[in-house]
Amino acid sequence: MMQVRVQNVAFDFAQEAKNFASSVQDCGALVTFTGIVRNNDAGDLLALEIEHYPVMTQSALENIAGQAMEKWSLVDCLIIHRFGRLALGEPIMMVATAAPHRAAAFASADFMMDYLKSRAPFWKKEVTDAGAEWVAAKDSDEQALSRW
Amino acid sequence: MMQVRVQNVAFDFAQEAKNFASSVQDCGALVTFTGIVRNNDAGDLLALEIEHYPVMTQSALENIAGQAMEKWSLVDCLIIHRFGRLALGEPIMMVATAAPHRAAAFASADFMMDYLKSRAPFWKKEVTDAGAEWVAAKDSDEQALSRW
Amino acid sequence: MQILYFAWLRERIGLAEETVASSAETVQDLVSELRAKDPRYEAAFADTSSLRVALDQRLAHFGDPIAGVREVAFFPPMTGG
Amino acid sequence: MQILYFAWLRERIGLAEETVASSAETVQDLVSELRAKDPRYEAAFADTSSLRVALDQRLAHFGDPIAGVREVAFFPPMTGG
Repeated sequence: MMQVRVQNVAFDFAQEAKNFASSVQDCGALVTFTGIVRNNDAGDLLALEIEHYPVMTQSALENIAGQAMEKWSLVDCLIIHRFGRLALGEPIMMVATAAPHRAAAFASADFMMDYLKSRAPFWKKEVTDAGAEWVAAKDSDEQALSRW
Repeated sequence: MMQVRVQNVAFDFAQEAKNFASSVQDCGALVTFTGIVRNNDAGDLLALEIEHYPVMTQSALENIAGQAMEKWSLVDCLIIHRFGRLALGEPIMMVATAAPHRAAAFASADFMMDYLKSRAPFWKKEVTDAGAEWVAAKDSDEQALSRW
Repeated sequence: MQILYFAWLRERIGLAEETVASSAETVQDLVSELRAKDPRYEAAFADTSSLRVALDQRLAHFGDPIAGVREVAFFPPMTGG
Repeated sequence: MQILYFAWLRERIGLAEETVASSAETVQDLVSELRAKDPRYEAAFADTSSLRVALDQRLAHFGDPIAGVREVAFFPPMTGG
């Protein structure tokens, strides 16, 4: 029930989705969201470096997952988030939700993503030939929280 | 680009998600929704039987997928929907969306599900020991379309 | 003109498909002709607000004209997904 | 009291972690003490509206009291997901 993993090593989101699905009972709707390292607008991204606050990360994510479980009476949910150096095309993180009906599965996954963006202690840095630059937080990400 | 499949045979949603993900380029966000045969409230469901209108189904789903592609400038999307007899716990259908950012991936998957529920020619019948009964459409499913 | 019935409509009428010669101008006119055929049709089409119609595989309205249409399908509200 | 810095704040200060003896009552008081230490701190903490703070691994506000707190972490707005 309710898994949260913070890890350096790569993961296979499809395998994780399969494991998650096989562990849930009485679930009519299953949603997964996967965030993937995408090239920047200039097209010269070499890698993404993700820093985090180890002691805090796990509990922040568990708090978000716990809120989602309760608010939408989920059957189960999962959060995986990587840190360290990630190559183009690699999964950064995923969330999965299982619920009796689709509205709860969608809304809870959306909620977890919004909170994870602005309330979990991760910081992204884009590495290019020209150097490395911290990704700026977007005002829209903070504003998205007012939806819930 | 944009796959729609209507089939009698079972599918592995995780394998389909993996294939979908590996076929897309420049995608930062990937959402999957999977609908699964769930027991009824009485707990005596033996199977679900899904009837459809073969000549119309494919084009109705392609129309929904095409609208999603255009409305959210998706990188790609996928719909798989089964018909025939399905056992408890089997996937009924799935949608997958790939977009540069998460808002588009979530909204387009949600949109496709809403349209698929009320605009694609499928009819579900619940088979129990007591007999078989057609599932009634919900007013809330029709009303959900007004969101888009 | 080919007429198709699905789900409980098919079961109540006892037929999945039939060929009908009709001079109906609209779907509603066609429904009236069908209802006159037989009590099963009359019962099945008693409340068209709980039915849907597709003309040549496209969702349509009961007031729509059917001139030139080759396939009319009647069915209950859809329950896919 | 242990103080942690993350992301660009860590880089500007040139330090990930340090132990500080402080009599500050609130986070804001602590920030004032830190700014007085060195121009790097002064620059890094120039605009606290662009910073976030956690007290013992829980997000907090700059006006919050820090009595009894063992670990204070300062960092820019988070960019996970």
